[in-house]
Formats: sequence, C-alpha cells, structure tokens
Amino acid sequence: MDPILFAIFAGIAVVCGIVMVTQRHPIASALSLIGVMGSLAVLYLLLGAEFIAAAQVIVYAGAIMVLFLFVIMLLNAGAEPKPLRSSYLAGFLGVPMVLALMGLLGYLVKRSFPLDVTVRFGDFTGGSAKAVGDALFRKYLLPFEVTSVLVLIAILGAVVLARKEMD
Amino acid sequence: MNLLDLVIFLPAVAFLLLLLIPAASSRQAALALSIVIFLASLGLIGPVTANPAAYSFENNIPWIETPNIRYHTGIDGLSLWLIILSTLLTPLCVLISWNYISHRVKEFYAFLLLLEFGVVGVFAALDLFLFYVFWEVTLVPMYFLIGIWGHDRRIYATVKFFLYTMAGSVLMLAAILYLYTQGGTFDYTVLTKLLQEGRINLSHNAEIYLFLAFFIAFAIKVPLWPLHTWLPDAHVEAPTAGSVMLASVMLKMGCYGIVRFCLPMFPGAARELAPWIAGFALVGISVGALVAMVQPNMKKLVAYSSVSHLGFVVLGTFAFNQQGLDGAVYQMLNHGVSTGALFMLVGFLYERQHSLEIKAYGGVATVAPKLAVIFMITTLASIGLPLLNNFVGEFLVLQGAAIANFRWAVFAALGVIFSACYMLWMYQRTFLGKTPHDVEHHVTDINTRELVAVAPLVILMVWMGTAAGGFLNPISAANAKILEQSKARVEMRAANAR
Amino acid sequence: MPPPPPVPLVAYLTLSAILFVLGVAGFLIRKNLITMFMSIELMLNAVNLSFVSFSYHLKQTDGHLFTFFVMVVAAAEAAVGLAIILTVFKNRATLMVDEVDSLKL
Amino acid sequence: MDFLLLSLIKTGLVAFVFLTALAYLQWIERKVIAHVQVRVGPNRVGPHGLLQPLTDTIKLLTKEDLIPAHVNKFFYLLAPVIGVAMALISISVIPFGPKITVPFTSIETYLGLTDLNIGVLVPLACSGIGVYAVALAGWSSNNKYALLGGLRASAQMVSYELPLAVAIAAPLLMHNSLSMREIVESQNVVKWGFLYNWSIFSYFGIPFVAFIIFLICAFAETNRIPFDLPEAENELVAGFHTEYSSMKFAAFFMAEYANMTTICCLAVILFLGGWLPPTPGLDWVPGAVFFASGVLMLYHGTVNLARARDRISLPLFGVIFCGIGVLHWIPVLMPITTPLFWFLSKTLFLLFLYIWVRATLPRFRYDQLMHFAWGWMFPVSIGTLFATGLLVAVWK
Amino acid sequence: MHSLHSSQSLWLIPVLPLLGFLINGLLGKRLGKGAVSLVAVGTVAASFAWVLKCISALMPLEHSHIETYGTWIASGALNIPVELAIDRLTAVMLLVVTGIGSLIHIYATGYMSHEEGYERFFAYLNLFMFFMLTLVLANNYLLLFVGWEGVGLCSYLLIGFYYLKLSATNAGNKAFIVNRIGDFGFSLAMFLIFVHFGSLSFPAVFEKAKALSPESGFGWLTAICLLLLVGATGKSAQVPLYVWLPDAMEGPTPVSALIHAATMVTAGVYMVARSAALFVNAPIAMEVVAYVGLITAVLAATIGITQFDIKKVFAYSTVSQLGYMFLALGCGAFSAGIFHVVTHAFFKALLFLGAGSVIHALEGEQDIRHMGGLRSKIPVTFLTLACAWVAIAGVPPFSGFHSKDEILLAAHHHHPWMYWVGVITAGMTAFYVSRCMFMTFFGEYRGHHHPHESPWVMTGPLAVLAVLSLAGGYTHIPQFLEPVFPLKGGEHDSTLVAISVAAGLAGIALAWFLYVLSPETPKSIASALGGLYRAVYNKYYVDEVYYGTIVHPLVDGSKSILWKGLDAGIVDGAVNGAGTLARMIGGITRRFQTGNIRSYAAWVVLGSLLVLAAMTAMGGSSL
Repeated sequence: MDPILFAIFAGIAVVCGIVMVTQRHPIASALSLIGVMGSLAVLYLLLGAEFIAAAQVIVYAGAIMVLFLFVIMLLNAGAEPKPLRSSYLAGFLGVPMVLALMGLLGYLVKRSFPLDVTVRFGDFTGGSAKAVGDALFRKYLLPFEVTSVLVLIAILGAVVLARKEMD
Repeated sequence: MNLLDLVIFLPAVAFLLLLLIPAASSRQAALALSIVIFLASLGLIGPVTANPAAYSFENNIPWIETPNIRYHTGIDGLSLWLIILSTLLTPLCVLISWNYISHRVKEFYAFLLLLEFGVVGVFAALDLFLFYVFWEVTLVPMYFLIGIWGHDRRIYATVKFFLYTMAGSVLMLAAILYLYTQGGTFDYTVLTKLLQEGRINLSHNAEIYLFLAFFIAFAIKVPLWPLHTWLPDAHVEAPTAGSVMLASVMLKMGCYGIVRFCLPMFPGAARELAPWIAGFALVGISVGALVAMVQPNMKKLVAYSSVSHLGFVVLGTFAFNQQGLDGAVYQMLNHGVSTGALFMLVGFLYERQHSLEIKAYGGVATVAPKLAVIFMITTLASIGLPLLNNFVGEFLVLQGAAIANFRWAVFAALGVIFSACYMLWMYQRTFLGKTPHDVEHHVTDINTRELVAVAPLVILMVWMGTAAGGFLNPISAANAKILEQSKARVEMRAANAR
Repeated sequence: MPPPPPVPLVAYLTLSAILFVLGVAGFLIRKNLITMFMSIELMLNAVNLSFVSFSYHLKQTDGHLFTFFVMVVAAAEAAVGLAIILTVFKNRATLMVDEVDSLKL
Repeated sequence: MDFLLLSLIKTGLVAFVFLTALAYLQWIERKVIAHVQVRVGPNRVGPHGLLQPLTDTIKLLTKEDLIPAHVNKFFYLLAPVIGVAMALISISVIPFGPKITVPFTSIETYLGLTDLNIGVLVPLACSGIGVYAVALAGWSSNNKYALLGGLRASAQMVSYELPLAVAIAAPLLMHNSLSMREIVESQNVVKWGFLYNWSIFSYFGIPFVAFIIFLICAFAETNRIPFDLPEAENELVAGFHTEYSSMKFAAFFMAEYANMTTICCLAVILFLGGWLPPTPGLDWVPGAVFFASGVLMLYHGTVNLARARDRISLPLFGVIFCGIGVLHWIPVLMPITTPLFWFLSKTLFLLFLYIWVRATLPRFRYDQLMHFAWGWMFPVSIGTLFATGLLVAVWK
Repeated sequence: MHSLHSSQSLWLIPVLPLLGFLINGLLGKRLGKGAVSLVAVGTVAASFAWVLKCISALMPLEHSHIETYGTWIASGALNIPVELAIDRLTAVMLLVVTGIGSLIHIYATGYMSHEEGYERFFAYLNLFMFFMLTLVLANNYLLLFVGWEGVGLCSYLLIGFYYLKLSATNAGNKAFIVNRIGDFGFSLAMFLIFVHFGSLSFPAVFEKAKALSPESGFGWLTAICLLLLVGATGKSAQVPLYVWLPDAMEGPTPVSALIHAATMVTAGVYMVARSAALFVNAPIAMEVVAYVGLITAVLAATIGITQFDIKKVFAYSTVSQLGYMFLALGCGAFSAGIFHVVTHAFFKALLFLGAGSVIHALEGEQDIRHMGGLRSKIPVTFLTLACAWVAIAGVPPFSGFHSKDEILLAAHHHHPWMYWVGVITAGMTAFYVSRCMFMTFFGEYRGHHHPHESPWVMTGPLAVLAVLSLAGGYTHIPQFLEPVFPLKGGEHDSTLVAISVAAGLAGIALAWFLYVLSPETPKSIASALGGLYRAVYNKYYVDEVYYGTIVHPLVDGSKSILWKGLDAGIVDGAVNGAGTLARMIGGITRRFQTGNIRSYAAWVVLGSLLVLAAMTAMGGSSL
C-alpha cells in the first residue's frame, strides 16, 4: 500500500507544485498549493505524523490558504500579464541557478542517506496528538509561549495595518 | 531582590507606568516616582559606606545559561555616589522640564526614567555583558531625548552622538567577547581574578588591544580629546534635561568604566599607555578650556568646559596613585553637580530669552538677582574655588599628577587658569553690565520650582567642598582596592618576566 | 502478490527538495506579490516535509514540533504579510512586484 | 474477516443510509416548517409526500446541466465537488455506537467507519476545506452576487470556525483525548447513581456554555438561518450558488445537509454522551417508543382516521414501527439497536432544533454577524476554555 | 609643638565674620541698613575682641598654638586636617586684619550709606574677613590656599561691585585671572611640597626643611620657593603680575583700603614670611625675591609720580611699598618685612580712607587736577591724611620711618647698592605722596563741587588710624617676632638712617617746590621728557604689552586655530570625513539595492547555492 500511496500523492504534490509555479492566475496557484498541502498531509500520515497532518489541513489549507484566497478575491487579482520583454536575469542566471540548486540538493540528499533506509507505515507512533502535546507543553513550553506572543503581535500588526488601510 | 535591584528596576517600572498613565498627569507621576527612587537609593549609602571596598548588595544569579551570562550586580564606594547622583538628578530633570517640554510630555518623562534605569544599571553591573546591555540601554532614551525634543540641528547631533558612541561600544563588545572566549565567563569579578592570578594569560599585544578596545569606548563617552566633537553638538541641541543628564551622568559612565574595568583588568597596558593618555588628557584640558574661551554659545562653552574638566578625570585616573584616582572619581561627581547645575541655569535663561548666544544677554543680574547669585556660585564651583566641590577634586587630581609626573601637573594647572577666564567672561557678559531692553523685558528671576530644582545641587557644591571626607572616604577605600589589584598584577607580571 | 518494496527515505527528502526548488523558482519567476508569497509557503511546506521525514528517521517527535512552529509562524506571517499586501495594493493599485521597488510612495 | 472487505461493507451501508437520510432530512425540514407555519407541506407525492425527496432527486438528475458562458469553468465545476466531498468525508470518523459483535458471526467491529486518534480534528479539517467550495463557487461564477456571497460565506465560516474549535477544546480537555470513541467511552460513567456523565452535565455546567457556543457556531458554519447571509435571497439572489443549477446545485444542497448532520453528530458525541442513554436502565425505551408510535399510527389509520388517503399508509407504517419496536427488544440485536437509537434520536433532536430555529428566527445583519463572532463568541469561548482548563487542572 | 594651653576656640575668629556674611547675604534685603551695619561691624569687632582675648590668654606665645577641628580631605598619604594655629606672626597679622578691618567696616557704614547694594557690600566684606582670617590662621598650605583663593574671590566681587560699569567688571576679571596665574604657581609649589615633604602641614614641612642644608644650585627647594614667589607676586601685586592692582581701584574706596592696601595684598608677604624656613635654604630664590621687590618698588614709584587719579597714585604707592616688603624678605629680614606690613597697613589704610573721604566730599571726583585748597574745607580729613603723609614719607619718628629704616638697613647689609636704590625710591615715595597732598589740599580749589566734611563714622576711624600711623613705629614688631624670626645682627648705622631720612625730606621739598611754589613747572618738565614721560604716564605700556603678547594671541589663536582649525576642522572634519566616506561606499553599494524583491531573491539563491556548493565540496552535511 505505502509505495502506491506515496507514488500517488508525491505525484500530485509535484504536479500541483509545478502548476502553482507556472500558472499565471493567483487563484490557480492557490488551489494548486492547497493540492500540494493536501497531498503532503497524506504523506505526513504515512510518516506517522497524524497530528501534523491534521494541523496541516486545518491550519495551512483551512486557514492560511483561505486567507490567501480571500485576499485574492478581495483584490480581484487577475492573471499576470505576459512580460513585455523576458528578463535576462531569469534566463541566464535564474534557470541555471534553480537547476543547480536542485542538483546540489538532490546530490546531498543522496549522499546522506543510503537507499535501504526506508519508511514503513506504523513504525513510528510518536506523532500522535498526545506525544506532540507532551513535547509541546513540556520540552518546548518556552518556544510555544514565545510563538503565542508572536502570533498575538501578528494579529495586532494585521489589525493595525488593516485599519490604516481603511482610512 | 535587594535594595539595589529595587533601585535598578524601579525606573524601568516607572518607565512602563508612565507609558500607561494619561499624559496630563505624567509630570506629577514622573516627579513622584523619581523622588521615590531617589529616596530608595539613599538607603544604599549606609551599608556601602560601612564596607566600601567590598561589593554590597551583591546579587549574582544566572540570566542566560548559554553563554554564561549572569545578572551580577553590586556596588562599592566607587559606584555608590554615581548612582545617588543619577537618582538625584532625575527628579531635578523632571522639575526643570516642567514647562520646557510641551509636546509629547509623557514620552519625554518615560525616556528620562528609562535613561535612569540604564545609567543605574551601568553603575551597578558586575557582569561585563550585563554592563554592555545597560550601556546600550542608555543610548536609546538619550537618542530620543535629543532627537525629538532638541533644537534645530538635533538630527545631526543625535546621529553624531549615536554613531560615535556605537563605534566605541562595538569595540568594547568585541573585547568582552574575546575575554569570554578566554575566561569562559562574563563575570567581571571572576575575570579580574583570573587575570590577576594569571589563569588567563594574555600576551602583551593582546592586553594592549583589549585595553584599547575598552578604553576607546569609554574615552568616547568621557569624552577624551580628540574624540569629543560629538559632545558640543549634542549639548547644544539637547533639551535642558537632556544636557543635564548627558553631562552629569552619562559622561561619568565613561570615566567610571575606565576606573572600574580598564585599570584592574589591564593594568600593564594601562601603565604602558599612561603617558599617551595623559598627554591626550592634558591637550584636552588646555584645548577644551581655550576653545571654551572663544565660544559665543553658552551651552557650547559649558560643553567645552566639560571636555576640559573631564580631562582632569582621565589625567587623575592615569596617575596611578591614590590621590590622583580619588581626585578623578571625586571630580566625576563634582562635574556632575556643577556642570549639571550650569546646564540647568543656562536652560533657565534659554526658557526666558530663547537664545543660547551670550550676545543676547547682559545685565541679567539686575533683573534676576537670585539667578545671578546661584549662577555665580555655580561658576565659582566650576572654576574650582576652594570650599566648593570642584576644588577638592582638582586639587587631588593635580596632586596625583604631580606625584606621577610633575610636568603633567604644570600643564594641567594651566587649564585651571583658563577655566577662570572663560567662566568669568561668560558671567560678566551675561549677568553684569547694563541691562538691554529685551533682556529686561523677557528675563525674570528664578521661580520657586526652578529654585527647588537647582538648590540641591548648590547645597551639594558647598557640602562636597567643605565636608569632603564623608564623600571621599568610601571612594578612597574602593580606589585603594583597585590600585592594589592593578599593582599586584603588574608586579606579578614583572616577576614572571624575570 | 509480493508486497512492493518499501519507500526509501530519500524519496521523501527528494520530494521535499523538489518542492523547495519549485518554491524558489516560483519566487523568482512570478511577479504577483501574492503568488510569490505562496511560493514562500511552498518552500516552508517542503521544509516541513523534511522535518517530518527526519523525525520519522530519528524516531523523535521533535521534528513535528518544528513543523508545528513553522505552521504557526507561517500563519502569523500570512496575517501580517497579507495585511501588508492589502496596504500596498491600496496605495499603488498593483500587485506586480516590479512596480513596488521603493519604500516611499 | 478481511479488514478491507469489512470496511467496504460498512462504508456502503453508511453511505446508503446517510444519503437517504439526507434526502429525507429535506422532507422533514419542509414538513416541520410547514407545520410550524400551520401549513401541510409536501403531501402530493406519496403518502404525506414521503416520495417527494425521490422525485426531487430524479428531477435534479435529469435536469439540463447548464454551464453559463461567463464562468471560470474549471473552478466552477470543482467547487461543488469539493463541497460535497468534504461534507461526506467527515462522517467517516463519527462513531455511532460501541464495539459490537455482528450477530450470528464472530466478527467484532465498531459501529462507525473508522476511529482516528485525531478524530475530532477531521470534521474541523473538512469544514475548513469546505470553505473553498463556497469561496470558489462564488468567485468562479463571475457574478457579483455570487462573489459577494462567496466572500461573505468564507469570511463567516473562517470567523466562526475559531470559536467552534475553541468550544470543542473544552470537552477534549475534560476527556483528555482527540478520539471520538474514547471521548464517548469516557462519558460512560454513572454519576450520582442515576445520570450518565455527559459532558454537559459535568463541571458545573461550564461545558454547557461550550455546547451552546458550539451550537451557535454550527449554525453559522453551515450557513443556516439566522446566519444565512451568504444566500440571503433579498440581497444576493441565492448567494454563491446563484449560477448553479441541476446536479451541481443538488451537490451544494446535499453538502449543506450533510454538514448539518455531521456537526450534529459531533455535538452529540462531544457534549451529549454519544450513544449513551441519559440514565441507566432505559434499555426498554427504544422498543417502547417505536412500538408505541406504531400503535398510535395503527390507531389513527384504523380507528380514528383523519384523512381518507391515510387508510393504507398509516396502518402500514404502524405495523412497520411495531416491528422495529419488537426488533429493539430482541436481546441479540439489543447491543446494536439501543446505542444506535440513542445516538440517532439525539442527533435528530438537534437537527430538529436547526429546523425549528429556521422557522422561528429572523436573519442577522452582516456586520452584526461578524461582531457577534469576534466580539462575543470568541471571548466567551476562550473564557469557557480557561474555566474548563482550570477546573480540569484542579479536579485531576 | 603641643600647646600648653587649653582650646581657645580659634575657629570663632574666622567664623564670626562668616556668620555676618551669611546673615547679610541671605537676609540682608529684609534687614534694613541699620541692622546690616550692626551685623557687619559687630561680627568683625567681635572677631577682633576674640583675637585680643585669645592672644592675651596665650601670651607669651613662644610656640605656636594649634587647634584641630577634624579632617577636610584624606586620600592615601595625603591628609589635610582643618587646623588653625596661632603664633606671634599670626598674632600680628590677626591684630592688623581684625583691627583695621573693624575700623574700615565702621568707616564703610558711612561711606556706603547712599549706595545701592549696601547689604551685598557688607556681606562681601564680611566674607573677605572670613577668608583673610582663615588665610592667616591656617596651619597648612592647603588651608592657607583656601583663604588665599577666597580673598581673591572677594576682591573680584568687590572690585566688580559696581557691576553696571564695564570697567569695574573688567577690572574684577583682570584681578581674578591675574591672581589665578599666581595661584597656578602657588598650587604647583604645594604639589611639589607634598611630593618632597610628604605633608602640607606647616610644622611638619618646616621641621623637615630646617634639617636640609641650603641648596647651592637650582634644586627642587628653589623651585618650590620660586613657585611660591609666583603666587606671592600675584596676590601682592609684584612685577610682573602687579597690573591688576591699579585697576582694582574701580572698587569702592573702603575696599581699596582694606583689601588692596592693608590686608589682602600683604598676604603674599605673609606667605613668604611664613615659608621662611624654606626660603632660607634656597638662596637663589631669596635673591630673586629681593630683585622682584626692588624692581617693583622702583617701577611703581615712577608710575605713581605721573598719575592724576588720587586712588591710582595710592595704588601704585601700595605696589611700591609691597616691593619694599619683598625687598626685606629677599634680604632675609622677614621681621622687617612684617613690620612694614603693619605700619603700611596703618598709613596706607589711612591714606585710602582719607582719599575716600575726599572723594566722598567731592561727590565722586577722583582727579587731583580738579581738587586743590581743600585744607580748609575738610580740615579733619586733611589733618589725618597729613599724619599718613609724614608716616609714608619716612619722617622720623613716625611709623613709616621705623619700618622702612629696618628694611633699608637690611638691604644695605645684603647688598649696599640695593640700599641706594631703596633710598632713591624712598625719595620718590615722599615726592609723589607730597605731590598728591599738595595738589589736593593746597593752592586754589579747581573743581566745581561743594566740598563738605564727612560724618563722624568716617572721620572717627581716620582719627584712630592717624594715631596708629604716628605711633605705630613703636610697636617693636621685630622684637616681638623674635621667636619666629631670629633678629639679624645688623648694626644700627645712623649715617644710613640719616641719608634715607634726607631722601624723604628732599622728596617733600621738591614736591613743595613744584606743586606749591611754581605749579607750572611740572608740565614743562613733562613735555621736556616727552616720550619717557608718556611711557611712565601710560604705566610703561605694560597692560598693552600683556594684551598684545598674551591675551590677544591666546584668544585669537583659540578661535581660529584651536576651535575653527583643530576642533571643527581637523577633528570634526575627520569625523565627518568618515561619515562622507561611509556615504560614498553606501552610494556605490546602493546600486545593488534596486528595490526589486526578485533580484534580491536571486542574490539570496545565489548565495545559498554557493554555501551549499562549499558544503558539498568540503564533504560536510552527512547526517
């Protein structure tokens, strides 16, 4: 089962990722990104990360991306216009750079792990809500609190910015 | 949590409180809070004077685990009066800004108290990193005090002030970090001990560089000639309270740093470079005084006089004897009191006539006799008249310098002559003579609030000039320890070299 | 039916790398502020996948925690970032990043 | 038995029952509202209009599938799919009863499709994704009413999801689990000798506040009156689904009712003790209820006939109900039927509440709606959470 | 030197006037003139009484009586106690200061009665008394320095008493600053004393100094003495620092009498005499003292001849007489110097007070060319002034004769040529005082005021001082001072005495001839001398030279070189230059900051690519 599920959802993720990057319309990009996130959630499940998978869907797909979508709709953002002239930077530097990055990362990953290190569903049960919660409120209590403050600040910041926007 | 922590953190609490309460009552609140802080700080005197050579109110708890940064505070005879001076001046600054500051009142007082927080912390910190933190904390409120409530060229002045100080303190930070890599701790007392016992073995050059890194940071703050050019600009542009705090307290941070850190930690380098530093100090004394003599602007004049006076402090410090060091520390306090008062008085004049040019005044004594008397006393204190505070400090510094190298005393004493010239000329041109019509029209005598603000300083001038012992003895004891430490280290190195 | 060979960890990591690079490419290619923002989210997701994979590999929960924090921070970032984008749009009536190249209006 | 096969059977069963129930929910709604408004309601197709849902379905299925020219076709089509998919997925984690042994076999299974140890999060996640359906529908329709409706709906759903989630957190804290089954099991404690420890009965009724919040948010979450601003007819025609017709419209419709049902199930599990009866010793009640209603129908169908055409249907139903009642008394079946009865009856009561409210309350204004979410629901839910947390910490 | 006597509360002597200062200074405005004068005169008189009481109680005062009141400054080895001491030298000075001080205070209540700032004046005057008494009573150099600086301050304040007048405030500043130059020397001397003796206390220092053998060359002891001399020249208006004293006459006349004639200016003499133990072992310094004294005496006398302002004449006379005292000190005749201090205090105070009376009578007129014939109009003033006249001219047997005689004898003993120069100076002194007297009181009245005699509060002190001037020579000060300064065995040569007396009489006679008999002659002589006369009349242009060579270069140099050039130009220029440099670099690197986020992103990617490549190449990052 695992390899099939992996193949399916990895495929979806990659395709959606490519679509996200190549589509001109932000709504299309957003939807593809949601696709990526959804398939990643499934992969998380395969990796034994149930809680993160749920959080991925709820937080990323359910909240953050809604926000994106909402803003896109609010601004009624249309498709990007086709560039009048193609950027030299993108052509001569960008593409090779991205390819090189991919190559390097792939190489590093390959070099770091042999192929016989495998993933088997159910081998790792440390991803339950209980385990994550334990770690979150014991080991990572301070980061958690700090993050909550950060979120509070972000909320305030967003409110302030939005208010400014109103008048 | 002891009284010292209270004195350190009350200003911070007061700062937050001031931000919370409505602007209309911030003056009263700032006054009340700062007076409370001052009264609390008076409680420090007893225990410290009982045992001035050791650290009282010591508090040593971990602050940050890795790297090993500790909240280590404590005061001895050296820092005691500086803290008291800081806490005393804050309420006075609140008073003198009562009408002077009319916009963003709340923020002004909040920054004033934040400044107090930083300054008290600087004088109390015994952990190098903590010290650095407080050192930088002071920078922020002063930046805003000058930048928001200053005069026309305030932006230029603040930027200059900020960059100068930052340049120095970054050097210091580098040195602190280097010491950490060597000693594994930021704790000043531990580091000093390690250095003394030779467990941190600095090479000759390393010691020189470390010393210079610290010293330049402090020298900028002092400021030692030729690193002083930020000072006149900052003073001229600052609001009165800013000038007072800057001159009376912040400059002392530099002097204090030299005595507290440079001497005990790097005595060899200090001794080696002493002739150079004394040379700069002497140039500062004379050049500061001579340049002050030709200033058309009162605040600039006082600022240059500060350069001159603080040259004495540095000179005394690098005389490496009891008299010189005692005089230097005493001179810090004196300068705080008398120059602070001078800035206040100049501020009073500015509030009336809205000019800092000496030309704009004349014959003020006729219309404002009380102001004239107080200004006279302050002037006399500033030029080192016996029975007023500066004399004791100057005398000890010069005596110390004479013991170290008689030529230093000769050149330094020349500065004393010049100080009489510029102060008396300013006084004459401002207060004496016939009263021009606009002065008569604008300038009124000092009012009760202003009198209350400046009276403590005048009283201190006489008190410190006549009953010097009470102030000097704790300082002397603390200095004796510092000298002994640095001497022991030098002797040990010499023995090692043999 | 013999069970298919298990999935190597490298596959997850490579997927993560691919997504990350796609995010980078998107950030470089796209001109729409919102899309660029989304590219960043994609990169974050790719990294999260790595975290979770490593967490699996090391049999420790910590990777999940990092992912969790990344999510929270991403949420905060989205809130502020989108508010900024709104303001930018309000002031310039465009979302094209090439036209938003000075801090002053 | 093979896990896969069992799952397939269960899924098929649930899907059939659920979809049918959805169709009849519509009928129930119309009927109830009609009676509230002293009307008769659908009664032409079949006895008491019982076949109305069937005809409606046929009509929608056979209607011409119209796609307006100005829409963004891909998203326009995608939206209802997302909506109905997400609505249906949620039901998969809802447990309807305890672990049972299938009669006459040795197969042990749970009543319910699956149980995840993050079960509670699944409906939340699905409702989160469900927002896209509304938003995309509104946007892709290229119609200002639709867009406004979509925006309103998504904003509203996002806003109310927050207090909803926080309200859910209260029972989670109490029962120390995210698995729905465990939550119900942990309520399976008899308190004071006569009362099952439903969440809303414990901790001085503070969870009851959470329950109320949950219910209100559920109304908003499903865009039901009084929070049905996104489809307010007098303002926005039909809101986000203005441009939808035939089966695509049916999909939205179905999604709405599926969501309602799921969320009611969730409420029952989290707050009302799931399949547990109120007090112990009520095992005879299910059968009695059905039998009594069967007898009542027989009485009305034979002795006290109200309308002529009920002559056949009422006795028929009376017999069936009596039969069901008897089924409930068969000891072998009792472990299955009794929990199911309690679960479904509670769910139905909540659904009735939905309909009741719809028939009674007027609509909010949109700013009131948002203000209500952020200004009232959110703080109150946070307060409830705090109070619960405090109590839990003190008690345990 | 333990005192055999119980505590005498010496501190009361200076503190009483300080009390007066505080009362008048703080409450003066509310007290009214009567109370102010009562407080001012009362405290000084009480102080005088206390001095008398102490001295009588301590007689014969063979040794110094020391009282300690705690520590002022303590720092390491340096310990400065607040210590007052009284010995015979101090006793003499105390009597002069408090006695004459009391008289002048009384006089001033009359003289100042119509002035603005009456209470201010007396507050200053009392403060002066405090500092002067501190100076005299001090038992260590630092405390002496306190008084030294303090009297300088009071002098400054009182010279600038008429602060609306620019010339007065200028004169005040000049006095203070010139004194500061002197103090510069004094303080350096103090530092050297501490360095070499390890103490600043008189007994300790002198004890050690006595143990030293006289320095043959220029050693540190000589340096100390010369530096002390610099201090003394400042305070006592000797060459080259005498220039402030004539200007100091801008102050009210009682001030000139008290501070700039009788007491403060003699502080230098007192200090040198006090430090005699040091000086005797530094022959070169002694020689310099003598030369300074002599040069000052002659120079000032010549200038005095040409002045027309009555107070200026007396001021130069003071300078000249102070020169005499220094001559005495330099010749080792310390007691003679002090003797002259005392007699000079009597007659010079009287001269000034008399001049004040004249000025008072003429409502502020000070130019003797506008006086004349006042003899009959203000007879009491004339008579008392005449007493001072004969005293200063050295007419036996009046006071000036005795002390001057001692000095000249000592000078003859030291270097005979000094005696002859001294005699000539004595003649000049007699001449210019006589000139002044004749022009003021004889001949016809040339002014247009209506002279009136002063009230009794002014004439009373004049009378007392007149008696003292006449009889003061018989106080036998040198003999009294014998425990402090052993008498020198110089034989009393009556020839030398006769010559000096003759010189004095000749001076008077010449003045009688020139200013009474033929008043036109002086002008012709003056025009005949031409440039020389103008030079003398303009005080040898010393002020101008000082301004030209020291003050102006210093001010201009400070302004153009130090301030605008060094400070604003080089130092600040360097700072601003650093700023400009940073700006320039920023201007270049700014070009990378296009504001286009995507280009930044590209740079970031490039950077991370490089980092990754480096990691790969170094073989790191295996997990």
